[in-house]
Amino acid sequence: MNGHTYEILLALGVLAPFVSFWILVFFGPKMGKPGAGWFGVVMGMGIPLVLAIIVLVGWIGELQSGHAGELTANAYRFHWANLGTVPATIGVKLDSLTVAMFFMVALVAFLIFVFSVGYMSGHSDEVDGQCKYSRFFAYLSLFGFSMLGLVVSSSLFFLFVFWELVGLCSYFLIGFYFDKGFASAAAIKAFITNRVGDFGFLIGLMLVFFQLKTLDLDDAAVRFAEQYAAGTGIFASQFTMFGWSLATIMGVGLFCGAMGKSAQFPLHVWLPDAMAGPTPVSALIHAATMVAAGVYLVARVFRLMTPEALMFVAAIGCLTLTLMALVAIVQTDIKKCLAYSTLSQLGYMIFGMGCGAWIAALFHLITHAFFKAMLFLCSGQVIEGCHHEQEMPRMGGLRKKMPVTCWTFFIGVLAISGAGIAGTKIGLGGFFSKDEILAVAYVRAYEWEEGDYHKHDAGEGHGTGHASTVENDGVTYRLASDPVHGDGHGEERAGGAHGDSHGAASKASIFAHIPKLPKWMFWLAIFTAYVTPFYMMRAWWMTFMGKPRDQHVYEHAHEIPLMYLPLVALAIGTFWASYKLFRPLIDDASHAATDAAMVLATNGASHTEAIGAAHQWLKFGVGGAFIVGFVIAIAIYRKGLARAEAIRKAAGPLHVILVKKYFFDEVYNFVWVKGCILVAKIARLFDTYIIDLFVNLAAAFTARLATFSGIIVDNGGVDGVVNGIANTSIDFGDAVRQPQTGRVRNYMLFATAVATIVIICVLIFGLEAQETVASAGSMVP
Amino acid sequence: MLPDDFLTYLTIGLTHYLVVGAVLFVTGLFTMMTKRNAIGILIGVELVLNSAGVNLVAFDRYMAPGRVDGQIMTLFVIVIAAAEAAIAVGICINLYKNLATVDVDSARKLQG
Amino acid sequence: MKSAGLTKRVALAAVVLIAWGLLVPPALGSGDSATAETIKTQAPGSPIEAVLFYGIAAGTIVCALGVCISTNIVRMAVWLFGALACVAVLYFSLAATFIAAIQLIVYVGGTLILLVFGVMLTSKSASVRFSTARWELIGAGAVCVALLACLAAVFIGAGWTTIEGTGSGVAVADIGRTMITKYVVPFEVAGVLLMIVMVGAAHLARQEKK
Amino acid sequence: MNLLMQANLWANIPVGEHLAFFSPMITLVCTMLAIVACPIVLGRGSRTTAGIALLGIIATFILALRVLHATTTNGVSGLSTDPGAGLFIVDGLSAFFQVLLIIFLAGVTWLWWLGSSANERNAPEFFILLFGSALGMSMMVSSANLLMIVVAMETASLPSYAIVGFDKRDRLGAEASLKYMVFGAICAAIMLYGASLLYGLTGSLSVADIARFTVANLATGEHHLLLALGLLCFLVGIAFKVSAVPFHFWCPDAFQGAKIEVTTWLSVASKAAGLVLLLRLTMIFCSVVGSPADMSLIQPLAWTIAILAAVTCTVGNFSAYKQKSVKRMLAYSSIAHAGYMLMAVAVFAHPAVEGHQAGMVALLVYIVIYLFMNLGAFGVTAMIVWDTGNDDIKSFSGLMRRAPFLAVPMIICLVSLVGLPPLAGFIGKWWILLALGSLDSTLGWFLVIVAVLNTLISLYYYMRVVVQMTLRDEGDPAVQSPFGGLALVNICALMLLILFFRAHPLKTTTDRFARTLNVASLTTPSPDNAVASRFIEAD
Repeated sequence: MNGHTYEILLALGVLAPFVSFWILVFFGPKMGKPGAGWFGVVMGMGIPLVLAIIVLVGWIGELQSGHAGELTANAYRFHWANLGTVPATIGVKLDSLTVAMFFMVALVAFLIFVFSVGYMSGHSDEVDGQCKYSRFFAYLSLFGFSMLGLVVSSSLFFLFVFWELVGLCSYFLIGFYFDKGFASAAAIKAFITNRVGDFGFLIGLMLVFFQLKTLDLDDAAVRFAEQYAAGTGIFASQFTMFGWSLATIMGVGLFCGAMGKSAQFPLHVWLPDAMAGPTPVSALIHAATMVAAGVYLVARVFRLMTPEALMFVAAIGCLTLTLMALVAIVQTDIKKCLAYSTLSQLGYMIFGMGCGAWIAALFHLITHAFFKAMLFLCSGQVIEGCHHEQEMPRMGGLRKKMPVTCWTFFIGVLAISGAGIAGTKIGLGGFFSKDEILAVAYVRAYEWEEGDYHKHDAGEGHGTGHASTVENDGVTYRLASDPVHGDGHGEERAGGAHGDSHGAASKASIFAHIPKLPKWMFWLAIFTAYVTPFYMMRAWWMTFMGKPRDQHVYEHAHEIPLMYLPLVALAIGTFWASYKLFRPLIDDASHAATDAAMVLATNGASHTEAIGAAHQWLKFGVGGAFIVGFVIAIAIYRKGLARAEAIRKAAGPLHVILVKKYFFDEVYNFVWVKGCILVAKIARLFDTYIIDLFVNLAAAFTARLATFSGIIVDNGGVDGVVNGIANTSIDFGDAVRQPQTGRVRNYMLFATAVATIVIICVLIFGLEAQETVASAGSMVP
Repeated sequence: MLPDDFLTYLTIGLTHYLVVGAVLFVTGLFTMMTKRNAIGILIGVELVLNSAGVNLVAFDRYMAPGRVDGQIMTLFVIVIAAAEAAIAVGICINLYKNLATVDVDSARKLQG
Repeated sequence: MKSAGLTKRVALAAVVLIAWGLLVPPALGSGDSATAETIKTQAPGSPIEAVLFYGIAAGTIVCALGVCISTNIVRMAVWLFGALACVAVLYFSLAATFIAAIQLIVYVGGTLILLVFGVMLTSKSASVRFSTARWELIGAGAVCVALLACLAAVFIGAGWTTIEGTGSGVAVADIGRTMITKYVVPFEVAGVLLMIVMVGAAHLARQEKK
Repeated sequence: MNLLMQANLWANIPVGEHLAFFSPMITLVCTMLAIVACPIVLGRGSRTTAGIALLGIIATFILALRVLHATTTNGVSGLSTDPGAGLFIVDGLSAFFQVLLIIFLAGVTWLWWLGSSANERNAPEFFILLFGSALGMSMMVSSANLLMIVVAMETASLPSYAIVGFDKRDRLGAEASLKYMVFGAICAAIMLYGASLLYGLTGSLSVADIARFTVANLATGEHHLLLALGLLCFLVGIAFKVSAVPFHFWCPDAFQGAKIEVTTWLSVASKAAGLVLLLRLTMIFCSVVGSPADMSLIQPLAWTIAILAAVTCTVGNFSAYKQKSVKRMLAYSSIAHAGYMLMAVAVFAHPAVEGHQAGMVALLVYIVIYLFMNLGAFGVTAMIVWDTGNDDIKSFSGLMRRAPFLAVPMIICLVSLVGLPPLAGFIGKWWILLALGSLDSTLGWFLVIVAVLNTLISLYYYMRVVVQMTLRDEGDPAVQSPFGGLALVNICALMLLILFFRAHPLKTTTDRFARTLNVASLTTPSPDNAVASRFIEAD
C-alpha cells in the first residue's frame, strides 16, 4: 500500500465508534435491547477491528519489505491552527507501536463488547427501565473512539484531548450504576483524582509548548535533543524545584498524568473503587486499556525524560508494584483482588519504563491486557453467575458449574504469575515480559556504572543512523526463548532507520550519567514476583476449588456461551498473539526511541551479555517463583478457610494494615479533615475575640463559620480526601456567597466598603510615593 | 483678634466646592445604603449625581475657563438623572404592584 | 419627639460644619497661594463672596444631611428639594448661570416632581417608616466617614493650579454651539435615550388590561 | 481632516462619509422609530413587530458588515497614534463587535419569538428596549470620550433595567429589575463622580488627554492621588457592566429574575460590551505611551485589571456551587467567564508589547465562542422553562431520555463552558492562557495559575447538570420543544465543535482585525495611521 492509506484506515477506525456513539445516543432507545448492543459491537468495534487487522497485515508486509521506516517518517499531519507562533498539527502517528496498540485495543475491546451483550442482557435494566441498555453501549463506543484516538495521536496536544475524553468516559461508566451511592462516589473520586494528575500533565504540556515550541511528539524529541546539545531552551534555564531542573520537571509533570491514569502510588486510590462499574468496564477500561494509557504515554514521551525524571518514574513504579501486591493478598472481593493485582502489574510496567526496559514494559502492557481482561471477564462471569455475589469466601467449588470460566481463569493465573519452564521457550506471556523487566532492573542495579552508556556508545553508536540501527539490531538483546528470534523480521525492518540519525549524534552526550538503580528497587520487584502467584492462586482456589461454601450461590451458578466465548478467544490470545505478534512490533518500535535515554539499557551493545547473564540465573530465581507461590497458596487454602483464618489471627496488626490499605484513605482524611478542623478552631478563636467587636455586622459571618466547622466536624468520617476537598470547596462557595443576602442595600454597602478599602490602600501607598509632589495639573489653555 | 491670614479664609477656591461635592457624595451614598424605601434610594442617587455636577462646574470654572465641556457634561448628567428617575419610578411602581410595598428589604426572594 | 429629632439634626449639622471649617482653610493657604504666583495672581476674595459661599454651602450640607437623617419619605423629598436648590445657587456663584437654570427647571421642576409622584403612587400612607438595622447604619456610616475623609484629604492635599478665567462664565451661545457640533452625537443619543426611557417607564407604570 | 478643521465650526457635524460609519446605529434607531410608529398603522401584534425588527436586524447586519469591510480592507480605520481628542472611533474592533452583537440580537429575537411572542401583548415596547440597549452597547465600544462613554453606557443600562422587569405580572422580575436598577444607579453615579475628577485634572473629557496626563504623571514618578481616585471611581462603572467582583451582586439576582431571553441577552452582550470598552480605553492608554520602554508605566493598570480578573473568576466559580436554579448558576458562571475575559484585557494592558496582539485576539475569540456557548446553554434552559415552568436543576433530570436533542447540545455547551477539549471553549481558554504565558511575567503566570485552578473548580458545578441529565431520571415526561428552538441550540452546539476543529479561520480573522488596528505597533507612530484615522474630530 502506498500514500497515506494506513493513516486513513486508522483514522476511519477511530471515527467509526464516534459515529456509533452518536447514533446510539439518538436512536439507541429505539433499537431495543439486543439491537443496540449488537449495533455497538458491529459499528463501534467491529469496523475498527477489521481495519486494524487490515492495517496490521499490511504493516507486517511493510516491515518485511523494509518500507515501514519511510512510512513512519512521512506520516500524515495536517495543520490545525497556530497556537501563538507555534503551528499545531493534527495527524496520525504511524509506527509499529501504534499499529500494535491499535490492534490490541480493537481486539480486546471487540471481545469485551461481545461479552457485554451477554453481560448486560440480564443486568442493565434494573434501573428505571429505560435507556440504560443503549446508553451503556453508547458510552463504550465513545470510549472506543477516545482510546483509539489517544493511540493514534501524533501530537501531544491531541493526545491530551483524547486523554481527557477517556477520563470522561471512565467517569460515566464507573458511575453507571448511579443508583448505588458508592458508584457515583467512586466516579467522582476517580474523576477528581485524575484531575490532580492531569494538573501535572498540563504543566508538563505547557513546558513542552513554551520551551520546545512544538507539540508534535517527534519534533519535541528532536528539539529536546538539540536543545541539550546546544544548552539552549529548556536546558538554559537555571530554575530548579526540589533539586530538579526544568527539563526534569517537564518529564515529571508529564509523568504525573500517567500517575493519575495508571493509578500509580499516591494517586492509586481511585482504581479499586472504580470496580463499582459494570464488570466489562472494569475489564476494558480499568484493566486492559485506559489504565495502560499512562504507560503508553510514558513510552511516547520517553525521549523527553531526563535520567532524574526516569528515576522518579522507577521509584513510583516500584512502590506501587510492591505495596499493591501485598494488599491484594488480603482482599476477599474477587474484583477488588483483581484490581489490586492490576495496580501491581501497572507498577511493573511503570517500573520497567523507569529502568529503561522500554520494550519489556510495553510488552508486559500487551500481555497483561490480554490476561487481565480475561481474568476480569471471568470474574464478571462468576459474579453474574453467582447472582451478584462478589465475596470469594462465599464461593468455592464453582469449577463444576462453570468449567470454561474456571480453566480460562486458571490460564490467566498462570500468565500473570509468569509461569513457564525456565531455560526453555515454553511459557506464558507474563513469563517473558516480567522476567525481562527484572533482568534489566538487575543490570541497572548491579552492573551499571555511571557513564556506562557514554563509554560504550561513544565507540559504537556514532555511525550513520542506518548503520547504528543495524548494528543495534544485530546485538539487540533478545530473550533466550524469544520465539521470533531469527524469523527474519529483525534484519529487514531496519531499512528506514526511522529518521533517527539526529539522535545518534546527540544521544551519546545527553545522558552521559545515568545513575545506578538503587538495589532495594530491584529486590522489591523480585519479592513481588513471588507474591503475585500466591495471591492469584489464592483467588482462583477460593473461587473454583474446594467445596461450595454457600449453597445458595452455588446452586445459582451458571455460565452462558455469549460470555465465555470471548474468554476462550482471549485465552488463545494469551498463549499466542501476545508473543508471536506483538513482540516483534514493539521491538521494531523501540528503534524510534533508541535515541532516548535508556532504551539503551536493553539495546546498548555491551550490555547484551550482561543482561543475558543476569537472566541466566534470574530465570531460575524468578521463573520458578510461580511454583513457590502456588504451593504456599494451595497449602493454605486446600482445606477451606480455617488455616487462612489462623494465619490472619497470627498476623494481627500486619493484616489490619493491609486490609486498611495502609490507611491511605484515613491518612488523606486526617490531613484534610483535621486540617480543616484546625482552621475552623482558629476561626472560632477569631470569632470569640475579634468578631465580637463587630457584633451585628459579623453575625452572619460568624454563623457561617460555625456551620462551616460544624460540617467538617460532624462529617469527621467523610469518605476520603475527595469529599473533604469537595466539601471545603462548597463551603468556600457558601462563604463567598455570604454577601449575596438578597438585600440590595447590603450589596451596595459591601461593594462600597470594598471600594473604600481599596481607595484607602491606594492613598496610603500613594502618599509614600508622592512625597515630592508639589502640584500637578495639565492644562490645555 | 482675627488671624493674620484671615483674607485667605475669604478666598473661596476650588477646594471649597470640591469639599461640598464630597459631602453631597457621601450623604448620597449613606442615603442609598440605609434607606429601605426604594424612592429614598433614588433620592440618594440624585444627591450623588449632584455632587458630580458640582465638581464638574467647579472644575470648569477654575481649571478650564472658557471651555464648556464641563458644563455640557453637567447638562448631560442632569438629563441622565432625569431619565434614570423616570425608569426608576416605573420600576418602583411595578414593584409596588407586585409586592404591595416599596420596602427594598422585602424584595429578597432572589438571593444566595 | 419631633423637637428632639430636630435638635439632634441641628446639632449634627453644626458639628459637621465646624469640623469642615476647621479643616479646609489652612490647606487653602498653602495650596492655592503657593502656586498662584506662577500662573496668575489671584484676586483676594471679597468678604461678601465668602459669606455667600459659606451660607450656601452650609445650606447644601444641612439639606443633604437632612436627607440622610429623615426617615419619612416626604420629608426626604423636601430636604432634597432644598439641596437641589442650594446646588443651583452654587452653580450661580460659579458663574454657570445656564446650568443653574437648567438645574432648577429640570431637576427641581421635573425630576423631583417625578419622585414625589412616585412617592404618592407607591405608598398607601406617605408617612410609613421602615427602620434600618443598627449594624447597617454603623457600617454605612463608617464607610461614608472613611470615604469622606479620603476625599477631603485628597482634595485638600492636592495643590490645584487653578486658572482665573474671564470670571464672567461662558456664554449660553457657546454651550449651544458646542452641543450641536462637537457633542452632537451624544446629544442625539440622549434624545433617543429619552424616547426609550419614556417607552420603558410608561410600560412599567401602565396598568395592564386584563 | 484638516480641511474639515479649517472649515467653519459647523463642519464638525458628521456628514457624508462619516455618516456611513454610523449607519448601523442609525438603522437601529430607525428600526426603533418604525416600531414606535407601526402600531398606529399595523397594530401592536407580535408578528408585525417581530417582522419589522427582523427587517431592521437584517439591514443593520448588512450595514455593519459593510463598515467592517471598509474598516479592515481599505485600511482607513485604526486607532490614531495621535488620538487627538476623538469622541467616537469606528474601527475594526468596534465594527467586529457590532457584527457579533447583531448576530446575537438575531439569536435573542429568535428565542423571544419561540417563547414569548404567542402571549406577549407589548411586543413593541420589548423591542424598543432591546434595540435601545443594543444601540447603547454598540456605541460603548466606539466611545473615546468620557461624556460619550457615560451617555452610551446609560443608553445600554436604562433599557436593560426596564427589560429585566418587563413581565409585570412576574414578582421575581420586578424584584430583579429593582436590584439591577438600584445597583446600576449607584455605580453609574460613582462613575460620574470619577469622571468629574478626571475632567478636573486634565481639563478635558477626552480619554486620550486623560491617558496622556496619566502617563506624564507616572513618568515623573508623581502618583497623583486624585488621578488614582478618579480612575478607580471610573472603573467602578465598567466593573459594574462586566459584573466584576465586588460589583457583581446585581448579576445573579437580575439574571435569575429576568425572562430567559433577556438573561441570555444580558449575559453576553452587556458583558462583552463592557469588556470591549475596557479594551478600548486600555488601547488608548497604550497608544499614548511614547516608546515600548515606557510601557511599564501602565503596569499598575495591568495589575489592577489582573487582580480584578482573578478575584472575579474565583468568586464567580465558587458561588456557582450548590445553586438550584440553572439560570442562577449560569449567571455565576458568566461572572467567572467575565473574569477569564478580563484576563485577556490584562494581557493587553501589560507592558510587554507582544501582549497587545495576543490579548486582543484572545478576547475577541473568547467573546465569539462565549456567545455560542451561552446562547446554546440558555436556549436549552429556555426550552426547559417553557415546558416545565421552572429552571430548577431537577427539571433537567433524565433529559437524555426526555429530549436527547436538547440534552446533547446542553452537554456540549456545558463542557465547553468548563473549557474542556474537544470543544471551542477550550480554544478560547487556551488562547487566553497562551497570551498570558507569552508575557512570561509574574502577572502572566499568576493569572495562568488562577485560570487553570478555576477551570478545575468550575468542573464540579457544570458536571452537576450533566449528571442530572444523564444519570438521574425521575421519569418525567418527554419535553415538548419547538423545532426552531432545537435548531437554534443544535446550531450553537455544532458551532462549538466546528470552532474547535476549524479554529484557525476564527483566529486568522481576529488576527486580521487586530492587525488593522495596529495594536502591535501601537507604540511606533506612523503618519499613515494618523491620516487614515476616522474620527469625528473634536476641536
